[in-house]
Amino acid sequence: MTLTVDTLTVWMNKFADKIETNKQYLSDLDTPIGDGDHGFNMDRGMKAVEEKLSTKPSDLTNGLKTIAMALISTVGGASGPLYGTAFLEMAKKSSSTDNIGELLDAALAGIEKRGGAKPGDKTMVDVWSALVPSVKAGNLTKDKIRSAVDATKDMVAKKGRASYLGERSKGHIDPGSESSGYLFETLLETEGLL
Amino acid sequence: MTLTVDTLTVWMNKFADKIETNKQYLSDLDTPIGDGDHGFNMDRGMKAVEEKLSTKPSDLTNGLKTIAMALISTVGGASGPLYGTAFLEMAKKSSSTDNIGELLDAALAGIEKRGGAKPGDKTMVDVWSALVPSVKAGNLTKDKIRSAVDATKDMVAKKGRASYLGERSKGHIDPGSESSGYLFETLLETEGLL
Amino acid sequence: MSLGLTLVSHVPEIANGLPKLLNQVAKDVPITTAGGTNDNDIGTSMEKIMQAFDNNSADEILAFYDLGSAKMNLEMAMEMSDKKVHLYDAAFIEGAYTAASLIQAGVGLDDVEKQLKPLIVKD
Amino acid sequence: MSLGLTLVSHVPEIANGLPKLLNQVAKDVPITTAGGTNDNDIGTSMEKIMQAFDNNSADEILAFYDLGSAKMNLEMAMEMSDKKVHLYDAAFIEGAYTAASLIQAGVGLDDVEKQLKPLIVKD
Ligand SMILES: Nc1ncnc2c1ncn2[C@@H]1O[C@H](COP(=O)(O)OP(=O)(O)O)[C@@H](O)[C@H]1O
Ligand SMILES: Nc1ncnc2c1ncn2[C@@H]1O[C@H](COP(=O)(O)OP(=O)(O)O)[C@@H](O)[C@H]1O
Ligand SMILES: [Mg+2]
Ligand SMILES: [Mg+2]
Ligand SMILES: [Mg+2]
Ligand SMILES: [Mg+2]
Repeated sequence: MTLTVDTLTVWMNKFADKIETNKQYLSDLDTPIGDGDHGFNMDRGMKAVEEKLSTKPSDLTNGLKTIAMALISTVGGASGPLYGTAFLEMAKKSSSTDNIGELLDAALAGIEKRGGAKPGDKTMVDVWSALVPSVKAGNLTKDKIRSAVDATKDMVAKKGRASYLGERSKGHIDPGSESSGYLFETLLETEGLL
Repeated sequence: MTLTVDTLTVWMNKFADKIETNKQYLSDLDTPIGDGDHGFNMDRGMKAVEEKLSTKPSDLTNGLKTIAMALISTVGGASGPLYGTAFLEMAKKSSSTDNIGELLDAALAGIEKRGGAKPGDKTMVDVWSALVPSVKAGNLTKDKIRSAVDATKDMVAKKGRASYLGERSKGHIDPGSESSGYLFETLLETEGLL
Repeated sequence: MSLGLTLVSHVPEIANGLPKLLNQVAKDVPITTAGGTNDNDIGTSMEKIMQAFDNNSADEILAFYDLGSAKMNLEMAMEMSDKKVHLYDAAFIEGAYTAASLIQAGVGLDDVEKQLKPLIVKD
Repeated sequence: MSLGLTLVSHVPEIANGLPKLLNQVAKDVPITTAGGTNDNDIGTSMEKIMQAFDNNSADEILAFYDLGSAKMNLEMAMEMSDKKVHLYDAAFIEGAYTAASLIQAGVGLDDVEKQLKPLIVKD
């Protein structure tokens, strides 16, 4: 349950790969209920993160801060400040703990503060708020991740671009929730982390 | 009390001259409570009107319509559709009457419909609604014109750009009221019309 | 019955720029614009608005504007045009974005108007 | 204490065009803008917003934005900047026009905020 510079780097590289593989799919999810760029945004952001992490950060706090700044500068869409704030809050929290559960708690609080979304609003908050407790309880699984992402499908969006569609936002998975699902999947796949 | 192609032309040329002489003053009136262009707008418009009327219109209706279209096309600011509608409504009305009072009644109704302003809203409607009855009663004077224009000074604007200033619009003469004052002054100065 | 947008701004750059934001979420919605005076100064032009109505391939047009004098030119253009045009006193960018998103999603005029209600901020 | 505006739009053209409308009625009000992403694509940039705060010569800044993600970048920039910035969820163009007119007329922050109230249309 300890995040180190090394596990952070492995995690981020896996996340970047998954984003790259699925960037078209993420953007397709963003097409009916958004502007069709979420995968391209995240891919641009995670390529910048990979590039930054190719020089080993001096410590965990700097690693997390570097990721945050890269995402904030390069993503472009709403997901930039949201993921960026998540990693920035983890960076702040990392001065007092390296426990992944506690770090993710801080990240989720940051996302909620930044975007003002609550669970049920059909945003990435739905996935984070469902899965952070599982990480802390030590029982995160692929199935739980899939259900958390899929649960956004029938929600009516209250935040972000999809909220302009009101009822019409129903029936589509939220793209930021899908990419957040990838973040938790790659967390699960990072050996020696959970 | 009869408007003809000839008196209309004399009237418009006098109005154009007065606007040209006072264009800087009108724009200065428009500076504290607007965007400082009313005199330049009206001057551009009335130059186009003069130019059009240099070819004698076939009849009163066509003359009025020509003036309307020239103002609509060239003024640029709010006063374009307002004066334009005034002359367009006079053109329509001129198929059944050439009485200046009745024509001005139609013009005023057009301005009110176009801009949605009522007397007291600190717009040209204040001057028109005060003076059209005097024209009809045959007792229009320079003094009445001056008072109608000056009465806008202490009003709070409810329409147009000045309305964004709320209470701060007080203490300034409305520029469109001043130019409307010129229209009535030159009407008075047009021999054989009233 | 197809729906389209006409956007009227005092500033040519705003009229040209706003469709870039809307096309991202509404690539199939016909959007035409009228920005600036006939001389491309700050202001609006009835002729440009008529042209924007004519150039719009939709059967019915939803029209949005920035400031009051644009509304007057819009209403004159509506009176002179054969097109069916609906004019909204909605927040300009926010209203146009909302309408574009909903039309793209296949929402009908009545429901679009319902969602524009809270965005009505001028008259 | 002087007041200025910072305008944040997803579209560079809108960010560049809006000051032309406002300068006409508020030629003494400092107005700075941030439009588009760092690559000048459609989107917003925290860095550009910080720059717009820095470039603004006023003591206090009133900030306006078009869509929600611009607000997030604005709030991040506010947290990282030393400038005193007030953020309004007002109709973008209408709110900025109202604020610019009032500041030019010497109206203070409290009264400007009162007049912005009816223009608050998003969150
Ligand atoms: N206010 C918000 N709070 C939480 N998440 C949000 C919010 N707004 C948007 N999102 C998330 O961001 C995702 C969209 O990201 P992206 O497409 O990159 O940004 P944009 O909508 O600016 O194009 C959404 O699917 C949603 O999960
Ligand atoms: N809604 C309205 N109804 C009547 N008159 C109006 C209205 N809006 C503006 N005006 C008149 O127009 C004048 C301003 O004209 P002008 O400066 O040429 O236009 P703009 O305000 O677009 O720059 C105002 O002084 C006022 O008399
Ligand atoms: Mg998107
Ligand atoms: Mg986007
Ligand atoms: Mg003016
Ligand atoms: Mg003007």
